[in-house]
Amino acid sequence: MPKKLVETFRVEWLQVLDEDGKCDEALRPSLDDDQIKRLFEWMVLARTFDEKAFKLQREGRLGTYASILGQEAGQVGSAFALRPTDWMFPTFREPGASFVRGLPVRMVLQYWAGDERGSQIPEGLNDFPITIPVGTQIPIAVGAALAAKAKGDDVAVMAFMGDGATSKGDFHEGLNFAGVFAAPVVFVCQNNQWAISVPLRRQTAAKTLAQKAFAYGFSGVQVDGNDVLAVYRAAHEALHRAREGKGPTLIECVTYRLGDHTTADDASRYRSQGEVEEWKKRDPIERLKKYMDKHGLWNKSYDHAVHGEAKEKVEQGVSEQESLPPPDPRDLFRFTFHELTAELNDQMERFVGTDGQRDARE
Amino acid sequence: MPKKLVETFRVEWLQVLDEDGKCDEALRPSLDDDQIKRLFEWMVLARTFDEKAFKLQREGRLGTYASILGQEAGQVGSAFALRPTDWMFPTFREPGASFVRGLPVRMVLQYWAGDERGSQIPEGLNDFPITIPVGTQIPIAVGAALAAKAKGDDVAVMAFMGDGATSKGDFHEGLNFAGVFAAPVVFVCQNNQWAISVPLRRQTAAKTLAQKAFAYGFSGVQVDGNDVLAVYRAAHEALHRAREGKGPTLIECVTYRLGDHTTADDASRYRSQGEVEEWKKRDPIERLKKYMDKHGLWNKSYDHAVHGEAKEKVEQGVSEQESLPPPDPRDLFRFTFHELTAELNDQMERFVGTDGQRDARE
Amino acid sequence: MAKLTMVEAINLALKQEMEKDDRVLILGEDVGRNGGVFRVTQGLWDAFGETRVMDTPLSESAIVGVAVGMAVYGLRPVAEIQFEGFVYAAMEQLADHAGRIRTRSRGRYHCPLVVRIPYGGGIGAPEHHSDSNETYFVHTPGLKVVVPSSPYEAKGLLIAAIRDPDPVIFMEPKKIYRSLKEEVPEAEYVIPLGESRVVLEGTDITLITWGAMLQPTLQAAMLMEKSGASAEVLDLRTLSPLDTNAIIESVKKTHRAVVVHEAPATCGVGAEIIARINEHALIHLEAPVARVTGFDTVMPLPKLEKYYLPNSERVVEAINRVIHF
Amino acid sequence: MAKLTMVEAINLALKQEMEKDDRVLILGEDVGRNGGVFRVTQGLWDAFGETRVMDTPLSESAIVGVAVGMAVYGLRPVAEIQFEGFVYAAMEQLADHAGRIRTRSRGRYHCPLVVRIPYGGGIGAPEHHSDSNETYFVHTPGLKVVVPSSPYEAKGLLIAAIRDPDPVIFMEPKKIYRSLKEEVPEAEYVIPLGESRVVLEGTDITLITWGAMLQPTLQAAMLMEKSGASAEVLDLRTLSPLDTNAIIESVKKTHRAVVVHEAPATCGVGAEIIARINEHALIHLEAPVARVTGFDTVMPLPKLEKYYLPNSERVVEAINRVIHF
Ligand SMILES: Cc1ncc(C[n+]2csc(CCOP(=O)(O)OP(=O)(O)O)c2C)c(N)n1
Ligand SMILES: Cc1ncc(C[n+]2csc(CCOP(=O)(O)OP(=O)(O)O)c2C)c(N)n1
Ligand SMILES: [Mg+2]
Ligand SMILES: [Mg+2]
Repeated sequence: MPKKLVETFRVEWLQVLDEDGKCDEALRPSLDDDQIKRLFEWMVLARTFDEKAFKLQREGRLGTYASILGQEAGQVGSAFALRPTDWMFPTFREPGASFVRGLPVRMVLQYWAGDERGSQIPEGLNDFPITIPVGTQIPIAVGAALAAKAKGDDVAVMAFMGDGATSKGDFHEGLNFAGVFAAPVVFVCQNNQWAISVPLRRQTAAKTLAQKAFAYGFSGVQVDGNDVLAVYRAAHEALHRAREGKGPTLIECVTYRLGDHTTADDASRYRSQGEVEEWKKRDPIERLKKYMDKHGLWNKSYDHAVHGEAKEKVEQGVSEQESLPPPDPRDLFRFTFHELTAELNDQMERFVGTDGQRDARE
Repeated sequence: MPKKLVETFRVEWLQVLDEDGKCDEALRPSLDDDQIKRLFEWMVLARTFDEKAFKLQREGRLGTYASILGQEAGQVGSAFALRPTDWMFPTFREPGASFVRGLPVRMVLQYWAGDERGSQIPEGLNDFPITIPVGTQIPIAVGAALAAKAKGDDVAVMAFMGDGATSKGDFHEGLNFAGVFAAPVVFVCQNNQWAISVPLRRQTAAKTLAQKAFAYGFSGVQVDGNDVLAVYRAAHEALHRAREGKGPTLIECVTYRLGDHTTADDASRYRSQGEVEEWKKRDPIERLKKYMDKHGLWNKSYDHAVHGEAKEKVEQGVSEQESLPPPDPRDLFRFTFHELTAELNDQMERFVGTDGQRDARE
Repeated sequence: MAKLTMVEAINLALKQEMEKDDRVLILGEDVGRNGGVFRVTQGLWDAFGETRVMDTPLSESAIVGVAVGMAVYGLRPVAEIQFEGFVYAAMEQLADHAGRIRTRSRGRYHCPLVVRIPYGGGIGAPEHHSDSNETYFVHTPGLKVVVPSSPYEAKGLLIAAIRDPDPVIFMEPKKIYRSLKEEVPEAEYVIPLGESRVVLEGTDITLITWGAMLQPTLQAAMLMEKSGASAEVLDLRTLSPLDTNAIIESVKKTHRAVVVHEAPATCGVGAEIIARINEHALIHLEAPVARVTGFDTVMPLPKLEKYYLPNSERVVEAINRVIHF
Repeated sequence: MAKLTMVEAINLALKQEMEKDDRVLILGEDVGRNGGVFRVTQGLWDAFGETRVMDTPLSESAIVGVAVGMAVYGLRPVAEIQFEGFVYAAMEQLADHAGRIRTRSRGRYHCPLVVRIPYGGGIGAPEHHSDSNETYFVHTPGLKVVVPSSPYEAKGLLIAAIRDPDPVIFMEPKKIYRSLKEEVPEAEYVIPLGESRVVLEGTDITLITWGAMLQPTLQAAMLMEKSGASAEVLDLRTLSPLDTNAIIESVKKTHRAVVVHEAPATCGVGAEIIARINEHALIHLEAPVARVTGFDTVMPLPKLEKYYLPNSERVVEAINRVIHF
């Protein structure tokens, strides 16, 4: 047959809670009441942290910081589906996910305060430090997944990325690699509509980001990224497939960056407040709250307690971070290689002979 | 609606001539008899050249050479659809396309004989020199297309690549760029099933390469790459869309590399002769010949004449190339920048003072 | 004449060249409506529209590759890499195509391309936003490398870079993007590539530097003056091609030299400068040429940044080492 | 003891390390069933299967990025980049991750990775198949760079590289892949990284080189001997870290030096060697250190290749220049 159909694809959209918190019971993931409360609590912590971090930066107590306001569900819902033994590769906009994993608030602040010790992930926590060069964590995550597979470990890997990252060669090479070797990895793309000032339509002519998965022979799904239950469901299913040896999945979380790109950015230069207001209505925390309220999982006093605890945790982290001794200048050299080379040792000693010393005296 | 379909895709397969040269008249491109003869003649030239180049390499008269045996239709059919004013970006396996464009046989040989002057494309011919680093010509071709668009030139660009190239980040970044800016470019992927010893299934888990276009928001079509009329039709339509401002197209030509990867390779190490024999049956020249025969466009004496002319053209090119004076060692330096820098001038003079001189004396 | 920052001076150069030559266009991430994350392209999107000031996808390799294609076709693209830490992805396009197309096509094609790269430390930026990676480009055949040290310099050098028929990597020191203002003529002027300048004349020692390091180097020279040593300060301006003659002439006069740069020492441009002094002026040296550079380590995050970057104390210390050798 | 080519010696080292440590695995283009385009991995796919000898898609950036992930997870990947001309695409993964993960995570993660790269000219290979780009790696913090100069050296150095807890760029000179055979012990032995070797003892001049350039350098030394000059020949083996002491000790003895390498001169490793001699042994120099290197041009195609590559005549000419300075 001269002109025949050789392949067809479908991209589906998944939503469990609508904007009024109405739940599609058929799609509701199997989470017990406590777990749903945890999701709520993690999202509140993420937002509480975000507000504080923003303030700290404005007060000059923190360096450049990338807000996660409005993206709490995509981070918490996906990370909540991971097991402690799994590995996670966050971008610079995933503190919410890192908290779920167990990274201390103190360390996230430490990193943004310009201290490498904030990336010294605690032993036992299988998370990669934040990656700044967009998309470059993707092939690394695939490598970790293939290593786990090669060693026969019952481990899945979750790699986060933004919509902008989908334009990077590393996204392509990493996902293609994962497809070819059926790597146990889940790609979570936080489509927050913007890459700094570049809108999604300038990032790709594709209608969805989920469809990019078909280029690599595995499936992609588009999820309401402000619906924590939908995100959890998609992540849970994808991780299950990964563990079953069924290969990778691309999850596109459709969400929105409510804040500026970072504290160094002014989004009013390139986008309308109207668009922002529209998205504010889709607040992921409000949505889950409505659902919990309907099901008697939420009330004012619980809400008050949750916010109180979150505030406490964050303040605790702030004072921990701010009471840390400054890093030792010698750390500049010490971790370049397993052992200091002769040349690095010379450089360190010459240096300690000048600035280092003087600074030590200060 | 919680779980809804947001996007669907279809990948089609195009064939005009079946393996017995039977033509689907509905799909037959509008080419007159002379044009069809040209297609045949160009394919014969390509094959004649290929056989000669292979021999020359074996006789030590040519460097490493990449055979195009079996891929003549994909090269000739696509390039034949171009206008002289269009731009073409070939890989190292497109001499057939370059001949159609008007590149002298002598220059193709010169390049493979290790002489940069073989890449000194004649003025008026808008072709980029052969690109060796796989896939890297793709963003460059897109840039040329965007430049043409910006200048309002009625120019389309054709970029060739292999199946292996689809794994490279440059393929992704280039096609995505082209999609976003609706560049007037046609991507012709010669899927010859192998990237040296790596089979297609190790290159991607996708069922077709054509479907990769959907990741970039434009369409892809899979074509019988051994059917010169199908290739021409697809290329002609895609170029038309490009000129109309309708953006890029990805054409996957399904074909087969009958020879070793290059004269430095031994394909028997990694693939079965049976597979090769299967594909030999799909010879693109034989197929067009059968069609032409049915329609009275081919007979023995014509065939004899065509092969005779091709042989002559190639022998002519060989003697031209072999009678060229060796390149001037100073050319090493002269073309690094518009003007020789002081440092390069020093290096050249010091050099001429030693080897250069001595060699000049030789 | 207006006092401008380097950001304003570069913006002015871009605006004027775009007005003068409609082959000039800009592409990069956030260079359009947002005017660039450093505001270098501010106002150009409004003035010239989105086909001449293109916001691109997040693809450094394609930004350079596409720009190469535009240049080969006949335009004069000015591509921006948002921060130097992200240019590594474009190395293949730079080394395999931008720097090669003229020579590999024996002059049939050439690549009048400018790649602007904000680079270097000193502003407490996040990780991967403070590298000094000029060596990668200086070592790559076919690329020119320019680093302005002030607003006035930036305008004249950028205009020269845009008009140059070959690819130019134009590295903009973030540290001095706004920290110093200078009189910059509205009128067009060109500072030819490949010519360094003597910023301070002196007789006892030659201080060789470029970009943001010119400031601490000048401070060190002033400090030395108090202690009676007269330093000549050379601003190289162009790292490829290097102005070897100027370096040699000055060293022949002073018999001593210190090179100051932010990049790691090993295989840094300082090493090349020392190698050329060795080749052309060894017998004139009274002491080893000293290097004051970044260390052979990863550029640290802000809390340790000040220890990594050369400062006037380290330059003074080196000068004393050389003078009292 | 068998006489092996470098290809065979590397193959043997890989085989033995894979037998000894099942964390060691190989990935790259055509390394599996085909045994590598140079046959370096021949037989390993049969011996260890396709999960330990992985034929990958054509993706240099991902080959290195995936290997970084494997190394961070706890394996010991040996990645192959088929030719040095295609490694530029992997620069971002090398500079931003392989060389940084230990320091940026303050030791929490490290990257025991080897990237094998056939490099250099001399075999009349096609375009982009003959570059010498070691400088890019030597200048990059956190990477070690090794270049063997013979079959024996290759086995001992590769075993050391595989066992090293940090990323090692292992550059294999194509020119001597098969052109010289040498006795290579079947038994395991390690040549520690960072230690150079004296190949020929001498008193009048120090010739510093590595990899394929050792041969023309030795020939030059022999030729000089006839004319009564005694040259000491140093094979650096490791370019990062550099064995500065050995270089300095030899130069202090001979007072003269020539550096020989294929890469372009500007910012090549030769420049760094001269800078270190300048820093530690200037007063011992009787003449400028000479460089015999590739030119600051694109590596040419085969017809001009012989003019680009240093040969014994050029080395002899440089030695005479230095000796009769
Ligand atoms: C390779 C690279 N290029 C450029 C940048 C500068 N930059 C930082 S974040 C960003 C936008 C990222 O957009 P997206 O991937 O959508 O993530 P988001 O910021 O929206 O979370 C850019 C361009 C970078 N960090 N890395
Ligand atoms: C970036 C890059 N990596 C590796 C190579 C070595 N190499 C040359 S051709 C080739 C296979 C290319 O396969 P494909 O794209 O399918 O083209 P084909 O050779 O089949 O025409 C490889 C790996 C290269 N030239 N460029
Ligand atoms: Mg985004
Ligand atoms: Mg192929």
